[in-house]
Amino acid sequence: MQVLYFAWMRERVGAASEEIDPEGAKTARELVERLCARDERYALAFSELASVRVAVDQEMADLDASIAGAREIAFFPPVTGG
Amino acid sequence: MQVLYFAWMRERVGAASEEIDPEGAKTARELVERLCARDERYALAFSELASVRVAVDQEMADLDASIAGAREIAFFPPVTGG
Amino acid sequence: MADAGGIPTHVSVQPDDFDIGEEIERLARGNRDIGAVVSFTGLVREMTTDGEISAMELEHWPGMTEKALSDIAREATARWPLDGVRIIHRHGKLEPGDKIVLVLTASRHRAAAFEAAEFLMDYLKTRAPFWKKEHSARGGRWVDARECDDAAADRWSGQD
Amino acid sequence: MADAGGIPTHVSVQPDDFDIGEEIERLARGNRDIGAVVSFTGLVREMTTDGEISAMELEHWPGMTEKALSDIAREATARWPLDGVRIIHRHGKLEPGDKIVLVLTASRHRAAAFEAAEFLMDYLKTRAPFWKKEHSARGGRWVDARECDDAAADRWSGQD
Repeated sequence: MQVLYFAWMRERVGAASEEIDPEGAKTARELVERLCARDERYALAFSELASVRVAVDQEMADLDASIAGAREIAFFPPVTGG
Repeated sequence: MQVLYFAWMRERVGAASEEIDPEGAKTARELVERLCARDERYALAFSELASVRVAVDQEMADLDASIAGAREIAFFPPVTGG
Repeated sequence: MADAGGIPTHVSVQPDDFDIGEEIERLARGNRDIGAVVSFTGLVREMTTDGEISAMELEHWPGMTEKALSDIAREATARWPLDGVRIIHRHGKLEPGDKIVLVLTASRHRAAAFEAAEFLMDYLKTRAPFWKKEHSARGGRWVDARECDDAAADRWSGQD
Repeated sequence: MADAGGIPTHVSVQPDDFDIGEEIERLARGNRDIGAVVSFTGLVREMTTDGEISAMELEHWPGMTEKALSDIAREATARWPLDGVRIIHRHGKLEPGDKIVLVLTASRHRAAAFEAAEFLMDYLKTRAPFWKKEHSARGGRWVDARECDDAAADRWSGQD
């Protein structure tokens, strides 16, 4: 699945998007756990997990929402536009 | 004293301003009474007295406020700007 | 350009049209602490409760109107943390679609800019010496003051 | 130009600056029933809580941002009797004094235009996928979301 990162999460991961094998992760939270185990960059990007926002196929979702069948998961900090 | 009229009051009186002898009127209400007795035009202009606004020397005032020593009395309907 | 406690306030009563974009640029220019500018533009509506109008005439009280607008602007700067206020009110004969009034408020914060602009409009509607006459096929008709405008202005009097 | 129940709504996400006056004229043109246009312009402030900045970078989510802005605009037209909505949000690198965002609302009545513009700004601040990074002598710093913006957006959720 395609995973997107924005703002300081993008900077910490070092990529705006990447193709990720979810390795059987059923929720966004499980996906985050697998990523953090994989590389220090992810551990740094997700260190403030309480403030991380998730969108599954461009719909806002909860960290514990299912990601089964999703094509795109986006992770980002709270928005600061306007 | 100088008396000013605006909007439909100006049209009914037939003048935007005029020099008026207050004939001893002590309040705006007494001035109105003297004017109405003087000519039908004034009776028509002041027929909706409850909605007439008064300014004495460019300060909003009550019909029963004193006009002693005033140089200018303005009569006008409720404003409708903006 | 008047100065209300150091805050640039500028009021105009004029027959001529105005350029909203230019007015906003002018208000914000030179002060890079302004984060928010709110504008209100009032336009002549073709359809009124009494049918279609062909023109609107705006009478005002020369010599008094600018003072009233300045008082209203000063009151806004005293109530909200503003960095600038601009009021333009036209008089004379206008046509449907023409601009009547412009109110601009500049502030660091959007809530102050919004509230002050609403306040200014509510007070303009009830305190500035302007009177509107609508012209239609049936002749001229002075616009009645609306009670809901009084109610809107009253909501500010309990504050502070 | 999208159409929300017959009401012209138009959103843009662009790096380029915009002309506020022209946008207002365009929104009001051709509809002589519009009596009120409210605009909100957001500008880059030089002074922030962390000191003076030299530039601001606005990141967004291409492909998602316009959809989010259209959703927000549609929600406003469903809540208030509007005759038009226009949103422009810039992205890329901006400098102090530059415009960031423009929200326009047109209506017959001023209260609807004011409320809808405030609503749109509150929702833009909390729901549109933009992220600000401030650049100063000390380097770059991502702007934190403000809790008062969330509180401002929340005030609309009890209504209607």
